[in-house]
Amino acid sequence: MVVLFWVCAIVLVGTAIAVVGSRQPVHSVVGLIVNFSALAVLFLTLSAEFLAMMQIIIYAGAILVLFLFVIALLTVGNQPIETGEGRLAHQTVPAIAAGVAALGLIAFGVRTAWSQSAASPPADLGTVPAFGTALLTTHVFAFEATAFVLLVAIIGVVLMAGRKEIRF
Amino acid sequence: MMIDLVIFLPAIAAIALLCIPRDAQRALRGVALIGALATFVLSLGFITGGFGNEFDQRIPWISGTWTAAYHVHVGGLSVYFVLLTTLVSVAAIWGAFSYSDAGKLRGFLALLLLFETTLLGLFTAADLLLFYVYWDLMLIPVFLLLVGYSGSAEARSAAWSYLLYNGAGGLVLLLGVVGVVLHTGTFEVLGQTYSFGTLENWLFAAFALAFLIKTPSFPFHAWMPPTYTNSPPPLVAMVSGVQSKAGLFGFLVFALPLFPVAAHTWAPVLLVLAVASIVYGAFAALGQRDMKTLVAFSSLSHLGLVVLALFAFDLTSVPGSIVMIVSHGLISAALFLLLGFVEERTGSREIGAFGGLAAHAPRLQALMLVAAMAALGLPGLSGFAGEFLILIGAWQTQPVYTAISLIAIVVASAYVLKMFQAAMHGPESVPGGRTYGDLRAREIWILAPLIAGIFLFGIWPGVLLPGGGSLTGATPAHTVALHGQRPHA
Amino acid sequence: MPQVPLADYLILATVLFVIGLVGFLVRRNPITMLMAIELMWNAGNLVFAAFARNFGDMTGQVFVFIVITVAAAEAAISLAIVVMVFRHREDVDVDDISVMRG
Amino acid sequence: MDKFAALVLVILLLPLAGAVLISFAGPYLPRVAAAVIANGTLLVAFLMTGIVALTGWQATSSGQTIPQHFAYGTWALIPPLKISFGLLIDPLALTWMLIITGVGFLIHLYSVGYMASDRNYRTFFAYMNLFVFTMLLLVMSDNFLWLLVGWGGVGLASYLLIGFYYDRVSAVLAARKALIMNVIGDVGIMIAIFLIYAHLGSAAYSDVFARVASVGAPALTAIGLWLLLGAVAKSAQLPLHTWLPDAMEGPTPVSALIHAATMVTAGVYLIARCYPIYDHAPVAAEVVAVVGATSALFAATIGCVQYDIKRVLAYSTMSQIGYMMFAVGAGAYTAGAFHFLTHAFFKALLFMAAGIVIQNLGGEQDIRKMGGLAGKMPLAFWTFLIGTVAIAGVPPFAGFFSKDAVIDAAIALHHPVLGAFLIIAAFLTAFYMFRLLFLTFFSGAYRGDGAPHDHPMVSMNVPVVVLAILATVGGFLAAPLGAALRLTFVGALHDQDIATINWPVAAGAFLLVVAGIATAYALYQVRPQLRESLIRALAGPRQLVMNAYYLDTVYHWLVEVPAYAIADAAAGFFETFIIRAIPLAASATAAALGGFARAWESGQLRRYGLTIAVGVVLLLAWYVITAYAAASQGVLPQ
Repeated sequence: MVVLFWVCAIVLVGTAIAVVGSRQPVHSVVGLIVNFSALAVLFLTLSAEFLAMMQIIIYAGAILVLFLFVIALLTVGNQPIETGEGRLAHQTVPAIAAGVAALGLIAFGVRTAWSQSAASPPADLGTVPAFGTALLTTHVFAFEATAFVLLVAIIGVVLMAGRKEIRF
Repeated sequence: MMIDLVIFLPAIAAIALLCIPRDAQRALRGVALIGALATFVLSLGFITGGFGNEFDQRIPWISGTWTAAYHVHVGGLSVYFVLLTTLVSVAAIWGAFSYSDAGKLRGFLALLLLFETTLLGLFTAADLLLFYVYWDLMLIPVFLLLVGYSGSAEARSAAWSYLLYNGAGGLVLLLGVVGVVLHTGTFEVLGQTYSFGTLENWLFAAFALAFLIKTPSFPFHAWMPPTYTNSPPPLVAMVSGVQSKAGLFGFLVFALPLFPVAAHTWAPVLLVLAVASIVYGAFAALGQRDMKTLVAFSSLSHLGLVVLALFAFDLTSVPGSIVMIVSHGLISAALFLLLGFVEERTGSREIGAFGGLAAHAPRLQALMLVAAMAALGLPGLSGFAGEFLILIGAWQTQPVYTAISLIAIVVASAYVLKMFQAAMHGPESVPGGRTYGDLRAREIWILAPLIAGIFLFGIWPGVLLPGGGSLTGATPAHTVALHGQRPHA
Repeated sequence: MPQVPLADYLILATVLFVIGLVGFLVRRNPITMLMAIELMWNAGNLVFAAFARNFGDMTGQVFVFIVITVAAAEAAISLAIVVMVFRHREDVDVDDISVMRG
Repeated sequence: MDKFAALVLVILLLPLAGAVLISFAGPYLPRVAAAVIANGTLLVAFLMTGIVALTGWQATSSGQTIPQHFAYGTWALIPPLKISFGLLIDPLALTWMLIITGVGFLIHLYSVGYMASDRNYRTFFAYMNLFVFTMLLLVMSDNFLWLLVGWGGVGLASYLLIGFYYDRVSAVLAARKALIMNVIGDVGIMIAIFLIYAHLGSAAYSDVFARVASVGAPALTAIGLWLLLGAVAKSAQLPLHTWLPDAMEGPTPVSALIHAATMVTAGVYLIARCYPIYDHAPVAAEVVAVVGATSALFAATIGCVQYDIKRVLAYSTMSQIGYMMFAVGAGAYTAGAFHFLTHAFFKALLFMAAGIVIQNLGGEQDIRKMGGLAGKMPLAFWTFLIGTVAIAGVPPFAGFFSKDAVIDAAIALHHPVLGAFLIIAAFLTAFYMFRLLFLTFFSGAYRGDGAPHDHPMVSMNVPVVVLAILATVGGFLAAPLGAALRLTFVGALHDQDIATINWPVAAGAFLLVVAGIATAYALYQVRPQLRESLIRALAGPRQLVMNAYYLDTVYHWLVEVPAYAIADAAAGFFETFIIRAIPLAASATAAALGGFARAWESGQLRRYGLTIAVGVVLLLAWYVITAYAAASQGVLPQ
């Protein structure tokens, strides 16, 4: 189990860096697929079977395909997007500094406050029946609200993509 | 009820003005003047039984964690300020009749009346919240009058400097008020004593800064010369004659009684500022070429004397400052109105641009002479009475500062004569060879009460202080402040 | 079966989040930036799942599910916007898009 | 208020009533009426003063005591300060009152003719009456405050009358100078009052003088010196005398009344009035004596070389007041008052006679353009001659007795050096006065341009003749005056009998006077060539003295120029760059902050992202630190 965690962790960090650092968006997408898959494995180690499935199906299956479509659509002329210095060239250093600072602070906080793990979880944690029961009883309102969000998103996308030209 | 009527009568008159058509000049003038006169006459009711009457009215306003009330009070000190306001307002509003742009007369008069209401509200407020509300409300009519009714770019710029500088002072005051209320739980602090602990020094500093800006005192007077110089004469008569007393009123009624210990702690600083105002104001006045600016700086000098009086903490100088406050109100209102009359006749107020008006305007010369000599501190006129009572008192506790202040009296004689003689004496000359007349009957009547007051309070200042100065010690807190020469000894 | 400590999951999630954050801040390609955002979503999800296991409570997992849904909606809309901006400007450098008017 | 108190108050208020009436009636009042009111009020006031004086004289000589002090009301009562309004009518006050109303009336009468053609005729009388009122207030007050009110009031009246011809720039400037220098004196008196109140707890003469003995000499010396500042400013003594010659810009009656007979002697009155203070402050008294004697000599030298008839008289006034100042400083208060009395007669006489000359010459004041007028204006000549011999100190004219009393005092009270100053000044006085007389009325033929004419006017001639008589016989008032003033100066350090003449001293002084007259006669009548060669030989010193030792220039550079430089710096540089810098700094800070915020809010998505990130980091840091701090105290549960 511990070995599995560390393997996944290395894969996750490595692919994440690849996603962020790659010049070609397509490479990023590939990295992201591996990243998501490794995350699904981690979900399994956390007894979240249903989530692991959802991770693969929705993220890797739906969202990343969407990304691929857009990349395909946009890179018709094949010119790279990031040419030359950006307008905020000297933002890199503060950004990394902020990231490192955040990392350090959280790690410190976590080490201090969550150094011990709780007892073993119940056996049925994360199984599909348990998940379904929780989702459709206790959290049914959140579930319905999510449905509404998705509806709005659909309408929005249709509206925006449906017109040739939009002033905004 | 009586107090409310006095406070709001000018506002009612202002609203009535807005219901009259803009071009009904006679009606406009009549309503405005009657409003101001009626307010003055009503306010005389406060002294029908002599000074020392108390009028009080209280309506609960806010209750809860902090309580506030619509609490107005006339008596003790405020009666001087109320009467000064109503008297100077009559002169100012009557003086405004000669405002040149007939189409704008209605707004001009209405704003002057509203200004009077805010001043009266301020001087009657017995609740700190009410006091603060009027303190900032006061800025609006003056700002609008400067922006809309003076017509020059300098006046608009002066309006902004007036608004921003005094607004900043208001914010500092707000901080102080909030600090007080967090501590006391009520805005009705008048007549109470509290112990603020170490906070007291900061609270007093906030109040004092706001009051020094309003007075103004050196070195916070940057807004004053442009404001006074560019205001129409009736407005500057009210601003200099009355509004400049708001800060001094705040010291006397709120800051000193609330923070007697801090007042003594800060006294060295305030004394230095006072003496700096007195001497610097006098020299700066001597260096002016514009007569209005000259009188403005003389105000700086004279009101510095009042601050000196307050923070000398002498049993004579503090009550004596009342004489100075009333006297300065009358003198500066009269001088600014007179300079307005001069400017109407000559089209200029520049020293050296005209002269010798005495030849054809002997009455103008005579009234100007009285006002100028009072400003110079000629014994027998009210300016001297105020100066003398302040200085003889202040000398007992602060002889060095008082001695330095005396330099200003000599310089005052130089700048007053510089202005008076430039206007009235020398060979007669008026720009463009204009013809001009002597003062008209209306103009004389406008000035008559002011001049009469200058004489009366000069010959007999005791009439203002019938209780032998005990009036100013009317509240226990005042007694603390005054007798607190050794507050914790 | 030895348990992986909670703290390790949390720190892993933080590392992922920070990588996503830095990526968002230093990259100018909107698509890459969106992918960085996805990384941050996932880091959050990992935290939820870890705590769910730690407390033995399903709420965390349900929340992850909802986050995935919202992330999907977000991705869809964001990509639609990117497409539109590209159509409009023929150029999708984020730094060049600094006004809200078209 | 009893009858006597009312009477005294009426004396004070009558001139004021006249002034107010004339001012308010303005042009509706006929010119004659204005003159009648002004003269009438003064005449009545004089007669009433005379009644008061005679009543007092009779009462005292029959051994009774009569009230001298009258209280009317409170000026201001702010415990512990209490200042009242009351009058003190003692022989000292009465001496001045009689001169003010009596000589004042004569000069008013003279003015009826002298000012007849002036367009501001009414204003003139209003001002003159105002002056008499304030001067009476000054000498009648029973406390220092009202003395100061009168003191300031005479300053104002003097200002108004010096600047009476207000369209003349020189008159305007002279008036300004006079008032400013007088205000310096006012400030001196104010400081003295503050010190008196601080040390003696009152401003009323009776309280103050009763408590003098209980106060140490240093405090009294300070009080005495500050009072002296007021006195030298008002009485045109060194070093604040420079306004007096310029004050001759005023009409001649003004010069006679204010700048010779009455106002300028207010300083003498003040010091005589405060004799208990000076008796207990020998240093201050010595300073007074030095100032007086030095001024007497200083002014006399300048008087020898002036050519303006009124300026010569002005310097002679300063010189004569120097005698009085010396006398009161030395402790010979009675002698000082006596010299004031006779001086009022002969100096008013000289000015009025000179006024006749000036008017008859159409306004000419330069004695180089006069000469040979003795036959053309006999009345002016004879009266001027009487005045001249009186001031020079020729017996039996008034000046001889009073000046002798002062010089006697110098010797009796052991002031050898100052006494020498006075004796030299006496010689110079005789010289310059006869020089003036010769140049004006003799020394060959008339040198002016116009035709001298003599218009005898009754209103001008009568007062001149009356004063000529007084200047002749005034010296014989010594005995009654000395007796009366003894009642005022009770317990004074030195008791002096002014009626007794110290003949050896008098004879010596008279010899010097004769020498002075002889010198003038020699230089201006007999040997003009000698005069010319003398002028050439002494050209340098003469230039110095003619310009009054350049004191005006010194003051200009030492006081006026720096004061205006400070004023200009304050009004210009300081106001612009320091005072206005405060709000400008505030607004610049606000603008800078706004500019920074605007630059930061660039619309760049990533900039916003970074802002959020930094914010998050800061919040995190705050949270972690506080939580850690709490946890380390065991508050936060695991």
